[in-house]
Amino acid sequence: MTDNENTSQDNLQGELPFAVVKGEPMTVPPEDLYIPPDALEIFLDAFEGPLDLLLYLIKRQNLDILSLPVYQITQQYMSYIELMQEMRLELAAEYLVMAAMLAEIKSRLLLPRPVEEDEEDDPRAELIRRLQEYERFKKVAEDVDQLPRMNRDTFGVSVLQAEYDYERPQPTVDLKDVIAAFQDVMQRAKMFASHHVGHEPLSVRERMSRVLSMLHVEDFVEFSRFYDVEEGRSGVIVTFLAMLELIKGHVIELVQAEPFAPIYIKPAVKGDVTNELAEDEVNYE
Amino acid sequence: MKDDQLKNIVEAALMAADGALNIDRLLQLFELEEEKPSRDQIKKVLATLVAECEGRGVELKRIASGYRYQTRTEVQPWVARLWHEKPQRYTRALLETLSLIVYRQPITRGEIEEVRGVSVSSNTIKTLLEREWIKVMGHKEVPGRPALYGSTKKFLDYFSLKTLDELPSLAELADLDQEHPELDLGAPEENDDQAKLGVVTDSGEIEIVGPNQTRH
Amino acid sequence: MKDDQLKNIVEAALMAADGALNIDRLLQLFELEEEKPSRDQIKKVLATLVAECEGRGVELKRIASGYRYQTRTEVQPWVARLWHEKPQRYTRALLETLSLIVYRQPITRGEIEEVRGVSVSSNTIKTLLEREWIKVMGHKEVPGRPALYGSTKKFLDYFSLKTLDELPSLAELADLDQEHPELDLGAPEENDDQAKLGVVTDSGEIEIVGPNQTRH
Repeated sequence: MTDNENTSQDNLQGELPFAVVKGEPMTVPPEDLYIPPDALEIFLDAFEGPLDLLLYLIKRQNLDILSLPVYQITQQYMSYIELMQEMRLELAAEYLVMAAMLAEIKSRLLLPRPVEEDEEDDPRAELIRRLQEYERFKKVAEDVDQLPRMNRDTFGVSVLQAEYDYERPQPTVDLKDVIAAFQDVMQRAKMFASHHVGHEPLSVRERMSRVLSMLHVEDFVEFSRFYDVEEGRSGVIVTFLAMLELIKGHVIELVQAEPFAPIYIKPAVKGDVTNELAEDEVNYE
Repeated sequence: MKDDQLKNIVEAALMAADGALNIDRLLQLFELEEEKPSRDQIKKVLATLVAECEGRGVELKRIASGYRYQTRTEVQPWVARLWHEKPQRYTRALLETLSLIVYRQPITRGEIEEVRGVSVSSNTIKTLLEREWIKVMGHKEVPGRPALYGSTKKFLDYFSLKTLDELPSLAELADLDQEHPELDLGAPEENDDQAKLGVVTDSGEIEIVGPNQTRH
Repeated sequence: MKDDQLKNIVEAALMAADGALNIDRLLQLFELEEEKPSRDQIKKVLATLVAECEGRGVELKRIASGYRYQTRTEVQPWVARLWHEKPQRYTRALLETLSLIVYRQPITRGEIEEVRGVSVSSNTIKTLLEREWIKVMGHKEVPGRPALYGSTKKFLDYFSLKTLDELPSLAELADLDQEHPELDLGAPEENDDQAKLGVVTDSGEIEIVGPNQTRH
């Protein structure tokens, strides 16, 4: 890699914020080893791993990977590791392995070598190779991110058909497949043990939906209307349990104007949420 | 903004939109004051686009709710054959999402993602809503007021169920697993039919060829 | 069938279709023997339609699975305002993992971890599998039989690419031996990573060439 390429890459890196601290994009990484505790975690989050951190340390000194300055880099790297330990951050094993590798290289370079062993591999070579290899993919991943992407940079064209008298065939689904899918996802999530899903009868879930459906039609429904005495005791209990679940989940509310007045069920009060993203959208991002 | 650019934006928006767009909606695409066209400009552009469809397979039609591109009736017999073929199968992601909505209703998208460990695409939800197997039953009163999904009567009808109670419970599922090991679909990567290397041929089809040799 | 009519049918079908259509699929729209165009006729019509998009807001693009009308990237800022949902952003970990799978396929998770120096989370792989950008192409015959991952046609389609060849090129490895002869880097063929990328042969087929190497 030539020096020119090196400089232009550094410029590029300078323009992109590598972290956002309290809403402020940070384009320049902290210069010295002191990093405010709050920022450290974010700082480390900015790195994809020990190779990424090493690359950063090398680039910060405007050095070519090929002339890997093992002494300084090892020292810097160790300082970061120490700092992480001080902050009692959970150290990823990969960072420690890299520290050990750097220490080994350093010690081998320090030891005087007999002349006949001069032909032996430079201990830096393997590390340089890995750094180069990682850097290539780091770069190409950035390039791939820039490719025009469906639904981000370009959108599919969907022109309607002139007539609508056709019925579009829908895929058929076997109930067995739905059950199998559920079984599978639950097994994967290991929910059997931790969440006691098995103890929650399906009928309560269904009743929760039915209660909500009634509220969908009317916003304000009298408590007793949810109960059908003909269902017997167990049906009433199931409905009651469903209501309790919904109240617990802040989906519905009970309202009573005064003591002994009829109790009404209504959808829970809409809070002021205008400035917040929908929960599912946050997860989606 | 130049006329050409304005025309291209309006054309692309109308073609990409799911339904018709009216002039107000088109004006909303321009956020900066200085680039915002006048209604008359938009109307002029729409007239040009209508004229440009002359003699083509699609036309820009004005309907009650705005403007929309649609295929011309002349080409309909051929275009309709696009949908003659067999419907595709639903993805595993869709079936898992459906099953979670059925068994754990009412449930939010976030909760589904929590169990599945991956994000649920809007398309999956949309397909299920369109099929009317699920519906929005309400909203959870937490920040963002996410929609709560539940299953519908149509879902029960489709699978010939009278109530959800007829679905096997989790305990029964465990037994079912032992009795019918064929129901266990296993991890997706274990699927044998995927254990092949696909090769894209000239015609754009994927051909399955033998597994790639690897050197050790 | 007149050329104009054929062109209109193809245009309307491509615009009405949900995704891309290839030539075989387009040919299926013509049921009567006497009206069935030849492949060459279809190709000619497609070329005309591509040319007619010149300077417009949409383009007819050839991608891995066929031809697709899509909006031009130039109009993206305005067209994107049609939807409220923000496009999904992908993490660096996901993009780096995806790049390694695409450029070095077939590749195991262990091999990805070797290059990246950190473990690859199951979630990342799961997300990529679910998006159907990658798939399991086989298993490496080493202890544990780890899955070998490769990219799919859907991946190419999503990024509007026809073949893997159109991907941004991977930077060349600087030649350590030449610039630093004092670093004895061992066998030169270990540096030859270019052989990992799929290569398009004369016939237009993609072949994954070069066995997957592991370094120890």
